[in-house]
Amino acid sequence: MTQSFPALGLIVLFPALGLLFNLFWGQRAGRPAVSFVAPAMIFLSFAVALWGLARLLALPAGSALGFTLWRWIEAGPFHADIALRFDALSAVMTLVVTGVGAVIHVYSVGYMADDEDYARYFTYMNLFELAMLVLVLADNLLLMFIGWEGVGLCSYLLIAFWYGNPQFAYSGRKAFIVNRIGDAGFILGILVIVGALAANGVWTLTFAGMHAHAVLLRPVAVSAGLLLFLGATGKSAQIPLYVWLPDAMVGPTPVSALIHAATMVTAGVYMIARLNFLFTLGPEAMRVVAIIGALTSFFAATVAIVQSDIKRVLAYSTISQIGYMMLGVGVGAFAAGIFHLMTHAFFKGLLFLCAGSVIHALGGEQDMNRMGGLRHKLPTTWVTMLVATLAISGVPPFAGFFSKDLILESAYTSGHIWLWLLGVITAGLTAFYMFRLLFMTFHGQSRVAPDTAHHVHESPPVMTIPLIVLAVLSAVGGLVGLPNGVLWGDAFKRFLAPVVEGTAARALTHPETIGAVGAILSAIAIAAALIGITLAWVLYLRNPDLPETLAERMRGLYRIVARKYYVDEIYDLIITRPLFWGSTYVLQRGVDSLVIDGIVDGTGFTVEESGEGLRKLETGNVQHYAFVYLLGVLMIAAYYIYLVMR
Amino acid sequence: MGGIWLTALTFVPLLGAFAVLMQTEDRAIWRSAFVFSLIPLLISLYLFAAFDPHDGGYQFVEAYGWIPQFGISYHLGMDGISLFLVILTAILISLSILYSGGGDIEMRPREFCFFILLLETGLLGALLAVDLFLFYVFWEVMLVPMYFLIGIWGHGRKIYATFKFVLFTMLGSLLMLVAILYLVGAARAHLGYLTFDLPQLYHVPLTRTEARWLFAGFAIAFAIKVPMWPVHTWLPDAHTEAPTAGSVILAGVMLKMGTYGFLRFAIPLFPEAAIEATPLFMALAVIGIIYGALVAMVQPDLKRLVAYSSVSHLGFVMLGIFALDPQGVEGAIYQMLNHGLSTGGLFLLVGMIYLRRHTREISEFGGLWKSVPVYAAIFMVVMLSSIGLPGLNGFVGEFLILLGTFLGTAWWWFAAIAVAGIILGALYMLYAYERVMWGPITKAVNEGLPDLNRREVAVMVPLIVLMVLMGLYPRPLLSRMEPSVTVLLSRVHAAEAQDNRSPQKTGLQLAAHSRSQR
Amino acid sequence: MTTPIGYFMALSAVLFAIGVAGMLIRRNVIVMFMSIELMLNAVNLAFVALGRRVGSMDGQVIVFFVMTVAAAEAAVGLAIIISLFRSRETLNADELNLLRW
Amino acid sequence: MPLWLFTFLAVIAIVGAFGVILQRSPVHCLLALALTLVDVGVLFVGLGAVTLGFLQIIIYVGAIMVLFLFVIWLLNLQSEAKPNGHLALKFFGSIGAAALAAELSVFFFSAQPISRVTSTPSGYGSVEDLARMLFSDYLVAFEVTSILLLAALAGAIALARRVPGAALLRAPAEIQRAARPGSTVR
Amino acid sequence: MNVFNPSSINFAWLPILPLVAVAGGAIAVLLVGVRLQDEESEGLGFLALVSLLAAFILTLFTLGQNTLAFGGALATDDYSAFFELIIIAVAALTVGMSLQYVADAALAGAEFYGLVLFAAFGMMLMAAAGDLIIIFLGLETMSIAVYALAGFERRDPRSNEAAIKYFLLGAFSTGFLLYGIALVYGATGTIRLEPIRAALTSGLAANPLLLLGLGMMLIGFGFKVAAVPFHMWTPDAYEGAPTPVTAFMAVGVKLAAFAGFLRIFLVHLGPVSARWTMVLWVLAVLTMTIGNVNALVQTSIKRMLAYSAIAHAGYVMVGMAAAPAPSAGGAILYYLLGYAFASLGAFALVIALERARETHGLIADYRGLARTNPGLAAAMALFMLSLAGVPPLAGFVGKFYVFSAALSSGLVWLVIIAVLNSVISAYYYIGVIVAMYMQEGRIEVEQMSARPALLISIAVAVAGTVIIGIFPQPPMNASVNAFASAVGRPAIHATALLP
Repeated sequence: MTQSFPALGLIVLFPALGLLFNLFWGQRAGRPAVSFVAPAMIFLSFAVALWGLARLLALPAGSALGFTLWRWIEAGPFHADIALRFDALSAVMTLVVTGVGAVIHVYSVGYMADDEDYARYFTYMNLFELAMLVLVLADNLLLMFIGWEGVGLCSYLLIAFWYGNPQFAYSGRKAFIVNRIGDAGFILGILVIVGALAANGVWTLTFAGMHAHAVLLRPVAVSAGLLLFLGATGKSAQIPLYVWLPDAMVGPTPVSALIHAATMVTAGVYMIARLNFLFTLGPEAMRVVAIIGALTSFFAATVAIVQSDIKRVLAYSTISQIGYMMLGVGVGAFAAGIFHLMTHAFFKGLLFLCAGSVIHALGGEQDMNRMGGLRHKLPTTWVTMLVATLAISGVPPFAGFFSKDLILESAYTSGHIWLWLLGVITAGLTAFYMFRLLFMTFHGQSRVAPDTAHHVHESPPVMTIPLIVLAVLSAVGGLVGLPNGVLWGDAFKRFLAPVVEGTAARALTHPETIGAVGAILSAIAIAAALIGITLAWVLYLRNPDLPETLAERMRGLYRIVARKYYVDEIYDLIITRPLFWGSTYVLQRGVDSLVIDGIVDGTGFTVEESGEGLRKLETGNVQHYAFVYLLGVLMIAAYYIYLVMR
Repeated sequence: MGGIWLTALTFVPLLGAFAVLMQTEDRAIWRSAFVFSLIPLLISLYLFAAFDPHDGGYQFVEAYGWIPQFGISYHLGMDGISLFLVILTAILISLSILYSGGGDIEMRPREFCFFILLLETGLLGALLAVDLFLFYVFWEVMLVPMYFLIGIWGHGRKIYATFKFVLFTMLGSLLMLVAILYLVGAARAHLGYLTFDLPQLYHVPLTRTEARWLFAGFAIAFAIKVPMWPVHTWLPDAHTEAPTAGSVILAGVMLKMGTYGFLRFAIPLFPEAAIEATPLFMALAVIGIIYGALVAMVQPDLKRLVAYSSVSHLGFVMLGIFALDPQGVEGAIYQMLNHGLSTGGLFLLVGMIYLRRHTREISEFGGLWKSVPVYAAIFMVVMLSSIGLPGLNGFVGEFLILLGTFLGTAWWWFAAIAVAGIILGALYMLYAYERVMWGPITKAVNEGLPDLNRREVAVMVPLIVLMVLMGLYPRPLLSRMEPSVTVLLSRVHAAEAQDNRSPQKTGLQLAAHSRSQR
Repeated sequence: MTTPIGYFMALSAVLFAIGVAGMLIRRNVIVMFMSIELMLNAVNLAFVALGRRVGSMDGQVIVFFVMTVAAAEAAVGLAIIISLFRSRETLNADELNLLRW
Repeated sequence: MPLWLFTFLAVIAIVGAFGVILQRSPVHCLLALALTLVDVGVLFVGLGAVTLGFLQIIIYVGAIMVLFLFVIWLLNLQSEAKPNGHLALKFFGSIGAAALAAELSVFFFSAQPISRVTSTPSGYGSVEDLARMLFSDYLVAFEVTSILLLAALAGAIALARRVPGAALLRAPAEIQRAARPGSTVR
Repeated sequence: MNVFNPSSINFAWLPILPLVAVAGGAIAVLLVGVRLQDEESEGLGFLALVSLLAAFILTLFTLGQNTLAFGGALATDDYSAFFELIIIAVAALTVGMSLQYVADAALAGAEFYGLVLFAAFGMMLMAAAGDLIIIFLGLETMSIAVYALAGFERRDPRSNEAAIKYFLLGAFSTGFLLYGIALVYGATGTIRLEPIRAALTSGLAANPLLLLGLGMMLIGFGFKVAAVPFHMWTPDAYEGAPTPVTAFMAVGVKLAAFAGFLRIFLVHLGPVSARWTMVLWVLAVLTMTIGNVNALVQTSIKRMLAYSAIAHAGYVMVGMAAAPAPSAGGAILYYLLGYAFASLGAFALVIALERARETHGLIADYRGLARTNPGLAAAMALFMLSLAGVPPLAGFVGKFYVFSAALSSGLVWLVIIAVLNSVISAYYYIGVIVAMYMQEGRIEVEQMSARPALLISIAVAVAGTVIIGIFPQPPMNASVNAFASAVGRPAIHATALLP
């Protein structure tokens, strides 16, 4: 049952206010005002979200808060409202989005302190929060799509925030276009769903409504699922549409933390979890999701190993981690997916912020080959980053361990052994490259450029406090999801269950695994992580010149991996260039100018030439005229002879 | 009899045109022209308020005999389909006059205003005419001033563009004239008396061949005006060479005359033929969508790019119209308005930058955001509306059209192809925006460009407000369209019921069905 | 035995055709004009012959008018020829080609 | 009229006609034309149009031909130069004319009732008849001819009298030069 | 042998009064002119105008009474009145636009205006003719006067040349017309039109003589209305003749010729329309197409207008080809009315500009006219648009009626060809507008206020073009009734008119 809760409107209203303020008065009001208003609004939203959560918990499980603002589109029987829905799932998301968002806003105040376009930055940030909240709070697919594209827009704007650099501008566009490709799939998915429902006279796009009529969706479950998943691959940077995310790192680091790590990129996972009733009807679709997820996570991890740009490493690790989430939802463990989504938001956000702090300290340096030995100079950053690294590597008891473990376990128990194996290997890789990053940055002897070296300093508290907050979350955040049977075991899952494991879903999910199996699986995962860590320690601390030699040894492989398997180049070759070439030479010059205009002008030309020809018949000689006259006479006379003779 | 509102609406601009001719001093000319363009705007807004949203028929009707012995009447009426196009026309004309007064038109402002206002009369008349003869007259009347606008105040190969424009359009409309005459002839054989009155012509029994030919006669005229691929090539030239105001009105309103013609005349008059022709027109529409987008992508000239984008957008409109179900048709109408706002806005913006730099070559710009942030920001919004970002007006139309296509027709996969148009739309627009606004400032001239002045902002603001409003709260518009669209479609269904050859018109029939329940 | 009217008509036809030929093949404007007079006479002959056939006087009366017209035409035509000759010093039809195309 | 006489006159007429179009000198042409006209006049008489026959001879030969003659002398025209080209025109012109004659004859011989000669009332073609017709049925026409002649008179005077400022407005050569530059549109 | 007794003639004054007025005016002009110098010819012009005005008023009296006067020689019906009124107006406008011209060119005013009046007399006669001989005489009176007028600018070799060409071909085709009359006379035994129709309705429609005569008359009139292939003289004559005369030829002569043409064929040969509509179909197509395509490439404005005149004759013949349709006649009459105003106006403009300076009258010379004289430019644009058939101007409505008539008699393809031709024509008509409005150039126009008559003529033409375009009802009724009266039918109700 849904209870009306108008305060939901406030959650989206506050960012909107912040947006308007920054947009119109930001410049005049000055930095202090902006740096107060922008984060404040998000905190307010966060507060309202907490209030909402409290209300929600008070209600019986499986109920939701709702608030309809107004009837949006109505054409014929089709209609969609602008309405918000606050159930367990969206509650989690909202809290993550507003909470992490708020923290990162604060961090930005420090990070962007000396940027000229201060107001514009926070305008975008607030706009993003707004869009993201619309996305998670939407109670129907169409409204969700507003947020879906809205966040895309914001990422576009923020990636290209320093538009002066053509490379950045390009990356921004790339992000938007690739996302648009996904969105196309999303729209088609919506159409398929509406079509299937309308074919039975049902006109609804609300999640509740669709859930109620899930049966009608069975015939189209696979197609709709895959189409929507295409949208997810775009937004959540999965194969084949992940290419935009690494480039997206050119944006300000807090943006990478908030949008390209914590929140937006996980929207795909959220969407799938949201539509679990649909996906569970299409097992094939689910399988595709799982496989893509696993592959992506592995593939991205391998690439991450050889990157030297600190943010690129994190980017690929993000792709990899989202792959995990996809794997989770793909095998039907929606709760696990969301759980990992949340923990990931904590530690990945933290990782980026730390990286930001490092970059900040080094005056914009991002190449890990010019870092090292920073742990004394940047203690706080080092500690927090260590926590985050442990978390992502899946070392207990940090947050990442529980969520990742849950996913792997679900993968195994749901019978996808190979995917589970891949997951485990990836876990090892993850640990390896994360610690590689940690070691290269903070340990060993400093490779920092001398001129920058002397004024390296820890970041101001406005930046470090957020680090600490997130560090705490990364440390303990996983405890909400203790394995089954332990203490309040599996609280998170139980909280989400009514939303994500509805009637249809239950059938598919695995029987509650016995502790023993779970323990073994966990042990294997931990082992993989530890192996990875040790390997990293060996390679990058014991004898740091070994990597080069290895790279020398397997140069070919190394280059391929280092160049990210040449995927960008291939896309460029088989898609972009032919498109432009064809448009220019075939369509524009060919069809338009040559054929069509050719015909048009040709006709005119012909008429005119014949005119010139006829004109010459007017020789000016009377007798020629008379002769033509006579011809006419003969013709007419001949006609009448014909009439007579007939 | 609805008073004289529509007559006033139609002929106040004409009055203004001659009033302007009286003026001598430039400021006075612009001021009076603007005032006279505001009056129809106010009237149309009043009509919007007074419009009965439950009535699908013509409202504010005026009917007087004009040439009674030939059954030609002065018959004006307004329904949910024309209402918004009328408002759009009034708005865009006012804005383009306001804009042009700001230094865009230095040469012979008097004639300029004269022609613009004359054009407005033609446009409004064509939108309000319910009598085929009257419609044809206005249809031709609106051609002439536009042709002067391009020819006199245009740039570059304006003469060539003008000729192409006129000859293309005239060819189409004369064929339509033949069709009209033939139809009236058939009507007389059936009714026993002579009439050009649209509603009475609806029920003329025609053989299938006749219907096909007549539909073709109308359809060609309208398709050229739309323009549909492959008769679109007059458009880039006309748009590119036309003065800004000309492009705005041409793109914003005039192209809609084609699509409007389909809705008002071609389809309801010959539903069977229309249904037969559906696959053809949908195919052309889709081709137009993709084609226009691709060609736009590689245009070096900003204005030309916008022009080709029109081809793509109008493709969407046609797609929606031939979906022949409520979602599609309402989406199409809505998309007409969106296109009017966004493309009109884009042309205005291009004009503004042209005024500053006297070039439209994209390669001439770069990094403009630094020098003209306000301009860049506004451009961004308008662009987003044009590429159909959800939350702005463009999305509502595009989505409804896609939905309609998907539901309404057996050729649902056209929707799938059309979606690619949405991707490409984003591609060419953002690509251009990136090259113009972002990156480092390459040309020194672009450093010190003055940002938009008050007048220019005043021109753009209404558009942007409308974009947001229509994006978030389209309901008042859609609800007013609905009854008229229902009436239109019921005709089509009636015809379809007679020959049931399109098996899986799922969404459509259900739509009609479930409405009948409500 | 009397001659059938048909013969007269044939004769008129022949004369008419000869007139036409003259109009076509002679360069001299005056002679062309003469050929036209010839044509008119052929027509006159036709009128009289047909009038005879239908047995009414109308044919002859018409011929009377035709003669008048011929005279009038001659007056104006020759005047034109004169003024033409004054300005152009030629009556050769080939050289009258200021106006063409 | 007996057939032999008709044949005789017809031959003369045709010969005369050919004389008009084949001879070099305008004067000779004129004489040949006069011959044909007289001959036609005789044919009129033969057809019973006595008055008309005489009128033909008086008006045509007496007035119009003389007018021609005056003009020819006034402009003292020489005989045409040797046939200057235009053979094509001459050739096809003659062909066309022949074809015309042929086509016309086809009609006349395909029209059956044509050769019947109706018995004519007494005094057919007499001056009285002519006059009565002229002043009754054809009164309007008759009056109109007066206006016609007046118009011709005015026209002839206007054209033939000396030009006040004798100078030409523009010399033919110049006009030739001023002939059309490239077309305007484009 | 009874003596001649005048009372045996039924004598009706009224029908001939307008003719008398015009002819009298002509004679008066000639007589007064003897005493005047060429320089002071305006007076004569006004005298001519007065007589025309008188004729106009007198014609108005003849309205409504449909009688055959003089034993059928003159048909006094609304049809003749309709044409006479237009012709008188045209003549008056011609005089109006000539006043300045004649004075400037120092032409012999007496003869000029006299001849214009004589020509008008002939034209009116053609319109009012009740038998073939009257039509013939009227046509000759008109032609002879116009031959002379064409050669009036004697110092201009082109004028002489125009005159001689026009004259030779005119006389040539007179032969054919006469032959046609002769044959029809031979076939039907009469030259009165009414009996001819009676004879036709009583069989003998297949008579070869009749058919040939029909064809020959068709040729004769085809020449006068400048139908292809009998049109070759038109451009030359139009270009060479003094411009006011050109206007007079393009409008007056054409109208009169059609007046006779229509009366003979549409009205009295209507019963055998099956025998000639086919020919007109072909002629119409040829005329429109060749006229338009030729006009397309002309650079001299007068030549262009000449070809456009040819093309318009073609449109009218489309209407004639639709003879079986009851609406054809009225439509054609209306079309001619609209054409008359627009065409006259255009020529008036040509006069105004050609006197402005020594121009060859190239379209190119009109560049920039919109700058130097917006008023004139606007007027010219209006005429061009009307000729191109753009609503709501007269030209459009005319085309509209004619096409609908043609469609109603099933000539779909003919109409489509006509429509395509209209598109072509738009091209060159707009070419003039382009030159005036869109191309740079400087043409000085001498102060129009110095030439009130010309200005008034233009104003009248503009008014006519616009008004009968926007309020087509009254003129349409007029033309419908006019034609009906000629057919002898009571004015049919209009709804019977369109398809």
